[in-house]
Amino acid sequence: MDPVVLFFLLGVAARLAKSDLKLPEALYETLSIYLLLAIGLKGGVELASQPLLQVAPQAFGVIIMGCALPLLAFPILRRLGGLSQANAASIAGHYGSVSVVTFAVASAYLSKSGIIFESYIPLFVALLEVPGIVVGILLARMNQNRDISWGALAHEIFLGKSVVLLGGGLLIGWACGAQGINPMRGLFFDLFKGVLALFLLEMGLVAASRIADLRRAGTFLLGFGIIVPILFAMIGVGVGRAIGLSVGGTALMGALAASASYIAAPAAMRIAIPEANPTLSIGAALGITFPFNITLGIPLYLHFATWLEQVLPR
Amino acid sequence: MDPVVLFFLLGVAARLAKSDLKLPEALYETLSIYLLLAIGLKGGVELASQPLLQVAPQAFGVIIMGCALPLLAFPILRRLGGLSQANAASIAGHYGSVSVVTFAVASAYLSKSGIIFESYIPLFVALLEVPGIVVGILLARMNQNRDISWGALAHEIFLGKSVVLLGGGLLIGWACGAQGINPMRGLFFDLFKGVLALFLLEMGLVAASRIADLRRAGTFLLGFGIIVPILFAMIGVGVGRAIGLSVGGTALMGALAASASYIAAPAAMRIAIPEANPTLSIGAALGITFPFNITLGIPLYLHFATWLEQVLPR
Amino acid sequence: MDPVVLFFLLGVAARLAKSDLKLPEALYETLSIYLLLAIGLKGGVELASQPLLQVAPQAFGVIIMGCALPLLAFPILRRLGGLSQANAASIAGHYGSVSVVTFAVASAYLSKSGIIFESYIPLFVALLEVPGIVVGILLARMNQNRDISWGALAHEIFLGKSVVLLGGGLLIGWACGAQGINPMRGLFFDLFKGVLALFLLEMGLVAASRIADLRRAGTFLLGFGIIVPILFAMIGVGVGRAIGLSVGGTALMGALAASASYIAAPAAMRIAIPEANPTLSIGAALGITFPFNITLGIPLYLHFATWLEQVLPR
Amino acid sequence: MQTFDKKILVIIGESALEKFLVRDIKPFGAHGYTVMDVRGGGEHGTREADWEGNRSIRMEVICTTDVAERIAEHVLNKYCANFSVTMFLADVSVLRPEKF
Amino acid sequence: MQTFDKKILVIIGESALEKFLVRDIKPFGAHGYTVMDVRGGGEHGTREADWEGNRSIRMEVICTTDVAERIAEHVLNKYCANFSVTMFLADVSVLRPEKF
Amino acid sequence: MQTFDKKILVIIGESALEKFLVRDIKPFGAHGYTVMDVRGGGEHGTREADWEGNRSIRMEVICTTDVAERIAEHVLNKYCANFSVTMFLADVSVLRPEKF
Ligand SMILES: Nc1ncnc2c1ncn2[C@@H]1O[C@H](COP(=O)(O)O)[C@@H](O)[C@H]1O
Ligand SMILES: Nc1ncnc2c1ncn2[C@@H]1O[C@H](COP(=O)(O)O)[C@@H](O)[C@H]1O
Ligand SMILES: Nc1ncnc2c1ncn2[C@@H]1O[C@H](COP(=O)(O)O)[C@@H](O)[C@H]1O
Ligand code: NA
Ligand code: NA
Ligand code: NA
Repeated sequence: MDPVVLFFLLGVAARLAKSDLKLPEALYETLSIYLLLAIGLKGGVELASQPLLQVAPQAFGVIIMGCALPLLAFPILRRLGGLSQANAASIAGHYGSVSVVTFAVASAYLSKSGIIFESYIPLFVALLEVPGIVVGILLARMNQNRDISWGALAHEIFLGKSVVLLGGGLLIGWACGAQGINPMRGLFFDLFKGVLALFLLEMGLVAASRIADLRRAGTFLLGFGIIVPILFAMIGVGVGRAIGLSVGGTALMGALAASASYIAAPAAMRIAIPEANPTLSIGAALGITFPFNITLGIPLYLHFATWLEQVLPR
Repeated sequence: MDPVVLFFLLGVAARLAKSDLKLPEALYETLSIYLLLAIGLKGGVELASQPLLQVAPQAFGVIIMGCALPLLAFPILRRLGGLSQANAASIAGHYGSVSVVTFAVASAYLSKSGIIFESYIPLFVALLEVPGIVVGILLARMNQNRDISWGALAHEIFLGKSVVLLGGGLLIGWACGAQGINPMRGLFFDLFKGVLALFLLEMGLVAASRIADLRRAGTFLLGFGIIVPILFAMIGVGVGRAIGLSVGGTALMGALAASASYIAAPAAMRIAIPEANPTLSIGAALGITFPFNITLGIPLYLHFATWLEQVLPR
Repeated sequence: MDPVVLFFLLGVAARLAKSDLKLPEALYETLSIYLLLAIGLKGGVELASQPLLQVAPQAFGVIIMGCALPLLAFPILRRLGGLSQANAASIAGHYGSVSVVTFAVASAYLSKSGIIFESYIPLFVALLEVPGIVVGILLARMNQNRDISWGALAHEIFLGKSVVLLGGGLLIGWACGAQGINPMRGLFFDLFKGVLALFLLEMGLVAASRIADLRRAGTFLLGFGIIVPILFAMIGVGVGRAIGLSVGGTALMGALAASASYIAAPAAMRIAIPEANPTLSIGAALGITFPFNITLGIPLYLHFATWLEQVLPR
Repeated sequence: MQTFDKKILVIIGESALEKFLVRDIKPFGAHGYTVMDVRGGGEHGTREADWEGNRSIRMEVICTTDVAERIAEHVLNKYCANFSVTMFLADVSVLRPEKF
Repeated sequence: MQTFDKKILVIIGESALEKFLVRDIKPFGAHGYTVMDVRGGGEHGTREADWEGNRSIRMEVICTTDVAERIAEHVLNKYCANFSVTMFLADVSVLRPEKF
Repeated sequence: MQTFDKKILVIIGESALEKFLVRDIKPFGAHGYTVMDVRGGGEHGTREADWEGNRSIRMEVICTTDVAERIAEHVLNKYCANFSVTMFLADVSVLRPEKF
């Protein structure tokens, strides 16, 4: 298992054992700012050496997927889960969007396994953050005569911390290219894996408490938080293959589809769908899906990708 | 444009777009502590390999300049700006002192342009922080029978964060030399450029709000914040040349003269000249001069230096 | 003198001079989390390449020492110091446990002096944290009919920040081995020395204020805080030699025995022996012993080790 | 020393509300506000500030009884249904009545 | 607007007490609490929060007079002998009495 | 439970004032103080604590009415002309009157 995952488990164990271990708020904040910027920069640098015209159609396919996923999750949550429209829509939005850290762990896993992938995929991460959230909000507003102040919402969604940092990093990386960013490698690239480990330690502490919250919230979401990501991963793998990504890239698309946002979506949903109970969406996304993905999910999604490659060679 | 400047612009853009992006206070604090220490260490290490007797006269010239600049700024602020004695004196003090980060951006710009400079110049940065502030305070107290408690003031000025860290770093670097500091390169040297970028992101957020403050404060300072730095840069370039610095060093002297302090001076002035309105001094220093210097100013000051070299070869 | 120690002295000087310099709480917290994890990881990685069966008996000897030291300190504090049972027991516990940063400075000193040592000694650091504290608590409860809630205490002691991070780091490092940890070297190994320096700067600020506290608390502890560490160092050196460590390892055992805990012990003692006055234990541990050890103590303890090697060759 | 009676309204709630509260109070006649970061627990469970969604703030507004009550009512109606919010009012006295 | 009288109990003390206070207050009938990190000084010297052992917290509990007094007495007896603690009570009025 | 009436003086202002306030209050007879970092807005604009010059603190001092008023007057005269400061007083009751 990748060492970074062990840091996550250390955090979970410490929390479940009621350890006093607590990372300062400012550190959590700093680590997530760093990860968003670093991933953006890395992707931007790679993008700079890509013919945009080749990436554009892929990006388009990715966005389509981002819009479709919540539409699939919503009925499941509504019918099977019997959740209110607001809660179903909010959770659908979380799962329609993506988790940047899950992506980071997945890339680390692939690199460790010596599997190459399209290095500009962080672009897709940035593109996948927003559509799921927007669709989730629309689902919440569906057949309600209350109208939406799209201005305020767009602000919440596009100017949230994660979009600004990931997008900003992408732009700067793309504008400066590998050589321009080079003097910053020391901070943004060489430390990446270690910072990821530290952040996962914190995430372990956080996730462990979220599970506790969720237990009170009933068992449906426990199943949802594991089964739906697997289904979404299959879709993601299919899309990845359809847009012509390598096996590695296809696996990453699976991980992205399977992941649920815990930075951009919660912030936006709290404002856009206040009547939704955040304990449910966060409990599922952080308490169930995130741990499942970084431990068992990612290897599984790689299997999907390799399997697809075998049954359906190019 | 140097990538670090793009981080600054990202911060400005995020703030103007009213993004929620906000770096934790503790991170801002940490980054500035790091930058002050790292610049000090670097300068100290270089100083260790210099004959002090050769540097001493240069240092003397530099201090003279630090005392002269506020004396030039004061009448401009008083006469043309029609500012109160306290405000004029305080602003003069800010512009008499220097901005460590402007210096860092300038050195980065020179290195990027492949222009060498005297690597012990951080010593001059440390030396330039204090005199401008002291003269500014004297200007405020001029023809007032109220006497000054120099003890308390000296404490404020010499024991402030920036003087202690920059000076302390210089001493430690000088005492240990390159070899002694070597095991710390990883933190203090290899990460420098990246930390600078992160700090500039934060500075962008801060500067953008300062401009808003300043707009309320009238238009004179907008002009002052751009024209005076250019004039000061010419003086700085002249002094740099006079004390026999290389073209690169001369350009750095220009940037230092043009820069306005936003750490040491604001803290000291708030205590020493409380009747001065900090919105004005900070608005000009952070909102106008800092952005101007790191974007357009520094390249311009390098032109001054190269031009002087041509018209007046050694 | 090692540069990191100069950072400590800079902090002390800044504080004694009443400088405004203040590191953010979150930074202090972050640096100590980093150091505990990094030391643990480093030790774990080394441990992974050791035959555990050879280390086990050494570990056993180390634990015995950890239990013995407070039993020696207690009567000195009680008889000579005339301290209350609670205070004597608490202080004995602090000195029975160890200071992770003192260990880090000692290893840095040895590396700088080109003296090799058993690289898995961080294991002993982790093992030495707890026994001293437990014995200290028992000494406080001795001949008191009030019974101890060991459950709660065990929780305080074993789930405190430092044990969890140091132990967790050891486990992860041991589980992943050098190769697994390699991608994290950038953060956890390459930055170590610099982070240690930054932390010592903060420790200097803290220690300087502790001395002030202590001065009010009488002079006995001033002597205790220097003489007892020297005595303990001799014991530590003896134990180190007895369990067959190299000269370097023996010197480190001396430094560990001489060091007093200022993270694990204060937290545990405050809960377990609330009637003890923390000003005394912390004043001695942080205000006297820590500064003495990292400046004069460590070189002295190395002398002990080399001397022992000469008079008693293997 | 002459002092003047005012009210202090304290609003404790999710950090997400901060910018909205800052925006909302002015129109009711509040001249200022003070915010601090807090953690806590109540009917909606514990909010330990261990990640973004879990942070809380405490805002205090010194103003006239009338303004305080109108803000309180506004917050009650607009936010308390969907957000974790605790409010209370208390009597305070100030030296510069025109300031509040 | 109808308001209801309650008490606020404020406990300022060493951070080490936080988890014990959170645990202790519930049985006395407190429905919630708010905690913030503070620094300060008093009889036991200054606590500047410059390292672990030196941090302080400020907890406020809004509750009935009876609950407030019983918690205060408990804290006084259990912690004030050995820990740096400051407590005070004040009158507050709330809109939702059932909440406290 | 017997309680004793005291005053609490709350001073909200620029962080630069902290060390001066800590120094100034003792001579007036304050036995202690508590400080926390805050942000806020008022006549002098918003202070968002986004950099050094923009930080604010909130100090509370529990003491006798007399001491509170004398400190308040001192702060008003010495600092309010040039610094962003907000002050208010409130009634509190304590268990250990000798402490304040
Ligand atoms: N009785 C109380 N006393 C003090 N603070 C409270 C109380 N109840 C709730 N709070 C605070 O208000 C926040 C939201 O409360 P609630 O909506 O009851 O969960 C909690 O996280 C606490 O910070
Ligand atoms: N008179 C006071 N006013 C406000 N806060 C106080 C007062 N006295 C003590 N405190 C706070 O309570 C903590 C413990 O007080 P003490 O036990 O007196 O040292 C101090 O560190 C302060 O934060
Ligand atoms: N009406 C108010 N209620 C609460 N806090 C206030 C109020 N007015 C001002 N403040 C606080 O006091 C600081 C200085 O106030 P001012 O001098 O009015 O700008 C502000 O930054 C706020 O933190
Ligand atoms: Na997804
Ligand atoms: Na200047
Ligand atoms: Na020891």
